[in-house]
Amino acid sequence: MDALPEHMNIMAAPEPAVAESLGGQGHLELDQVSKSYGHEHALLPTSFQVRNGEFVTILGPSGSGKTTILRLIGGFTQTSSGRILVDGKDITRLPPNRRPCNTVFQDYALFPHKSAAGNVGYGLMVRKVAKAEALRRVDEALQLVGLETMGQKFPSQLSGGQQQRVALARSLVCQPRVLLLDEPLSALDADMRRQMQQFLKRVQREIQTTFVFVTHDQEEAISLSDRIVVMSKGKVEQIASPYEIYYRPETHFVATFLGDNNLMDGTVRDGGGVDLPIGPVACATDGRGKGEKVYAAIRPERIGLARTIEAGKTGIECSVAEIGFAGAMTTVRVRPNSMPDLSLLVKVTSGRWIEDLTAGASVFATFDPADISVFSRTAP
Amino acid sequence: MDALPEHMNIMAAPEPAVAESLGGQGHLELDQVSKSYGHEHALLPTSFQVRNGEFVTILGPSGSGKTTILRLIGGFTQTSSGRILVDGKDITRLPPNRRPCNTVFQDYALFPHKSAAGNVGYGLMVRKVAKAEALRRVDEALQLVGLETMGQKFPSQLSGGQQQRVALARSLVCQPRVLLLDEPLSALDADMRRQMQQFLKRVQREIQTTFVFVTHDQEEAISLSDRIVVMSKGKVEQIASPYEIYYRPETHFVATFLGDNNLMDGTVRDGGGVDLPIGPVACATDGRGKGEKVYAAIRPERIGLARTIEAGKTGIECSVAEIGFAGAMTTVRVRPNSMPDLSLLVKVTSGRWIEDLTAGASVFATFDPADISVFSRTAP
Amino acid sequence: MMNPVSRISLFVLVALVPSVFVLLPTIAFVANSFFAVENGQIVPTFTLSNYAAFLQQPEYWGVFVNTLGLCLQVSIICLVFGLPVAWFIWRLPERNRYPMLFVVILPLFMSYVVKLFAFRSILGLNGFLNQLLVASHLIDKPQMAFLFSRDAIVLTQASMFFPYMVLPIFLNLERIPHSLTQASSDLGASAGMTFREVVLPLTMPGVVAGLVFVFIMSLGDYITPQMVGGMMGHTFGRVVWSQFGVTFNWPLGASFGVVLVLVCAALVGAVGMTSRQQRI
Amino acid sequence: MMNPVSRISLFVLVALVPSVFVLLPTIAFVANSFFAVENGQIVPTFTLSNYAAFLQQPEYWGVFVNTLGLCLQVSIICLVFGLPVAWFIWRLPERNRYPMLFVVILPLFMSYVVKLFAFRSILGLNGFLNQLLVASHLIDKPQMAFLFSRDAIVLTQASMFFPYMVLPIFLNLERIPHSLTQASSDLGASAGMTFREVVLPLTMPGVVAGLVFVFIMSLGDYITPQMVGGMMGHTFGRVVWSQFGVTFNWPLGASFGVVLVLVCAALVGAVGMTSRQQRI
Repeated sequence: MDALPEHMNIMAAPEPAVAESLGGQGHLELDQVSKSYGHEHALLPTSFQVRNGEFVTILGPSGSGKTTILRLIGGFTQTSSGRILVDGKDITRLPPNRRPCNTVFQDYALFPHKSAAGNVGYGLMVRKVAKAEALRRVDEALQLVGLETMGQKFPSQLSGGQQQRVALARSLVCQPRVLLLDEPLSALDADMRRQMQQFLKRVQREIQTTFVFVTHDQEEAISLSDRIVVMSKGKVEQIASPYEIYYRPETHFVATFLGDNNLMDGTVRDGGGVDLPIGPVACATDGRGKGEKVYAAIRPERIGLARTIEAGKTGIECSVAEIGFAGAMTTVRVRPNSMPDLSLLVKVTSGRWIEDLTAGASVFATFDPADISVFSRTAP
Repeated sequence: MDALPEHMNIMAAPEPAVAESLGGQGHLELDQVSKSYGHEHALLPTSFQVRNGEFVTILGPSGSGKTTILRLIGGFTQTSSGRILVDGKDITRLPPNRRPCNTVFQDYALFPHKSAAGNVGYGLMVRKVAKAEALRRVDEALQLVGLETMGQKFPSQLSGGQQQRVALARSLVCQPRVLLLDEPLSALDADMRRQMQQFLKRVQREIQTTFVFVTHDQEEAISLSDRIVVMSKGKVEQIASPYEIYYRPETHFVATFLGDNNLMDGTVRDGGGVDLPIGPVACATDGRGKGEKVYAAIRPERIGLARTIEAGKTGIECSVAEIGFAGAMTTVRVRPNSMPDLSLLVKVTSGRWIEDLTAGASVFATFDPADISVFSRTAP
Repeated sequence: MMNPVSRISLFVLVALVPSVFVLLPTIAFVANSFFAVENGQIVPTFTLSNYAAFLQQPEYWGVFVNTLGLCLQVSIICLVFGLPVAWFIWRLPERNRYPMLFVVILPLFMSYVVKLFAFRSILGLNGFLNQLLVASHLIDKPQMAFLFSRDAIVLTQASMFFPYMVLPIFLNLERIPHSLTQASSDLGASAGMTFREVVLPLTMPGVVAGLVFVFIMSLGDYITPQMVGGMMGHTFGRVVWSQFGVTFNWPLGASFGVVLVLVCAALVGAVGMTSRQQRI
Repeated sequence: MMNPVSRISLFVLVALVPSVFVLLPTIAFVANSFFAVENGQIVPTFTLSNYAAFLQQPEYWGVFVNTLGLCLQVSIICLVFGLPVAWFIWRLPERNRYPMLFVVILPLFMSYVVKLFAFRSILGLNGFLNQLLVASHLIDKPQMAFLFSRDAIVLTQASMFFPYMVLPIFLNLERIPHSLTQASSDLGASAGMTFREVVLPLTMPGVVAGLVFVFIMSLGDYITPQMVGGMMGHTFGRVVWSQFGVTFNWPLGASFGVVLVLVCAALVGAVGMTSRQQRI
């Protein structure tokens, strides 16, 4: 049996023995850190903590300040205000070569005139680690990233994914308390990218080093992280687990930036629940007062479609406007018969009955009020 | 109500009146077309047809020959053998400027010294179209791509997505019989890319021009195309609808290249059905003879998980090895109790009961034998 | 990222070297142009008489304007031949492109004196040209006129500075993505149209750079006029030279030199301004 | 993409122009070096006697070797000062980088004669240096020795060719992504270590190009030795020159010129070979 597709073989788990000597679990704290260039604010005062061994992703579109945060932690840019602490020690004014963090750069930044082993051993050579120990640790690091036979190759002889792994090994061999990753997968094609995501996740789980990962790719953030920091325009929008970020957004930006969503304007009802265009819905309102203007969001996959409706359940009668096959899921756009100007996006696992659906067909859209998340319509 | 996320507004349908004067529905035929450089075969003899107004995607990893095909059709590379016909007319030896196709280049190839309108009007200027008519058609094309107010901007003043749309308008204004698109979305970030996919699909539906689209992105191919040509190593692996390519792969490459899949070695049984490691399964074998070595593939989302099993149904008792939240879907890796060395990948719409699942839990994996597709283990 | 001591010592080094190598000679030269000459001795007192001499004496003006014309002629000849050559090299298959470029810019690696005498051996009384023409009975006897004429200066300078035109244009062409010419062809343009509408406009910075290079080098050259120009070689470069080497009026020569440098700087500045306003 | 007629006419044009401008002078020159001189007249018969003269006469050899040493010295001085200057410019904030580079390479736009006389006005008997030293009572009376010495040649050539060293090194540095030096610092290296381990190895092509440029220009220069070298300025470039301008033995001068060109070509070739073997 060969249930794992062949191309996933690089995911083979590293030897546990190897993992122990690499990396460390640092605690990172940003305390009102900001950065401005003249009157332009690249980063508004921002505070958050990353726990020991946590995998935190900073997610945002370009220009949201996510890379600025990473460069401030790495020491390549000076803070305008605030403090950065690792394990309680203030590193705000230290130069990069004296910080207990290492960075995996977006372009890998491999030294083209050094072999893979030479690149990985660079941090040890600089620290004047004894040759025998350095050799052993370089070997260990190359083994961790599955390149034990590639040590003598030069970067130009390696594929994008291999270069990526050399860059990772080069940083980890320095045993950083915190590893910073600056969109490390953005230069890879879709297939290699998926492989490297799973590889990264596995490595992090093995060596338990604190990871701070920057990306603009929502799927990447969701599948890799313990927690996600969503950024927009130099400001933190929400910090939470992928599940909460996805299903319990707290701002309009978060609700629309991560994947598809259905968003409706609503007003909080007296005694709980929300008035929506499709009628009153008994969803949680987190103690919001009557009459407060809110957004109500429901994910397309949390809406069900049925040809007929079971007794005792309620559903909105709709007609199918558009059907799109998208691999594992099929997206269906439906319009409620009662308000044909509106459209709801629904995602259903591809299956036989949905494949028979055609545009114009009549269906019932059903949902559980508990799946509707509500957040304020005024910016916080 | 605001069911459409804000950032999808560019999908607004163009005026039908505009669409009529743009593009044409050409019929494209490749007849044993090949290309080799010395002894290296970039493309083995390949034949296929693209019907009038069809959206055909050529999908493959880099080096699979997909871009070679496009360059041969566009006339930027000379064929080594074979004929290319548009609407039955042999264009194999025509220079690019005399072919009834236009290309949207990967890097857009906008003229940096000309405005958006100047770029769009280039093909008309070259054809010495009267000024008034040229102006009207440029306006129409810009309107089609939603840039009617951007005509005076220069490419450097436009975003990636806008440049992309100018390139599209520039090609369409020449009314090509066939529009060739060479990975036009690969330079865009994930978000913009999703918008442009939907935009492209909508434009193609409006103007009904024949599209030949090259990409290495499986999701893009699946959601955009009427038919997909899957390429690997200069060879066509399969030509079929996205649904068939996804659920009825005919080669190992196709089965593993498009999204995740579960693949098993099997042997055809006497009287139909296949012997698999998990036991005999009564799936269709398309008249294959007894004892033939085959692969059996089943998509992760076609496997169901249940805590208990309904009477009369069969299921494989498994334990959960790993759970990963991935937004709309949750991936679960399970190991059959009877053969714990194997693992099956299962994808389930994120929902409450699956969220309570923990590693080590006991579940039943169920599937419909009709969802298993079988193909030969020897290369065709 | 660097300790203060090494930062300061580096700064001193870096401030010192350009001063010694670049600024000091320039200052000395400019200062000289404001000095006077009395009894054949340079007297370091401030005077504007050297510049006044340049402005007031028509013979200097005449030579100056004449020289500018000659430089312009050289530049244009270089452009007319250099642009197609650069374009042709650019269109070659990749593996032939740089070898061919190397052949064209090879003379850059040859000594000035070697090149000059190569031209004299072609144009001279017993040169190849005369021998060729006599042997083919096109002329009766060798002509002196090929050498020691204005045309000889133009021809020689154009040949010598030719690589300085080809190089910037070629490097500029190399920066034009091939997809642009392919797109032009794809949209229906012929090769000529593509050249006129796409290649040429995008090559303008290289063309301008080449023109400036050639013009400046032609303006500063005083050896070619002397070697192949004879009496006709009375260019401004030679006037400057004669102030130093013949009449030993250094301050006057220096003031002429400053004028030359200012013209060049104005040219470079003007070009820099216009190219910054362009979108390319 | 082009019709046959225009393709052929273009080819002719392109084949013709380099012939006239580049190949013809070169061929003429090389041919000359195989000719003989009889009674002060050049006789176009094939002879190797010019090359034999070079090989057999120790005085030519001595000057030749001496000149190579001088060129090497000039190249190394340029490197020692040029590398830190290029590095310093590269480390400047982006908005200051190109203005500073422009200041350093400004002398490239100045006429040769202007630069030479600037140096004479510094080093000469009444020059700035002497006046400065006398005024500060470091010496009693002006020294002639500053001018017309081997050191004067080296100093002047080093100053004049300095930009040719800075420019290729700087352009090479510009091609090093800043992420590489950041990565080095990130991995714990000090600024000095980063320079030694990352910047310097990656700049070698620029360093080599600069050395070759300066060496070749120094080798071909016959004017500087004449102007500031005096009797000591008996370099090989002047020997070549004197064959043309003084003794009028053109074939001998041409053969010397060919030797010069061959040395330069060998140098460029050798560098090209080694740099191709490198991975950078």
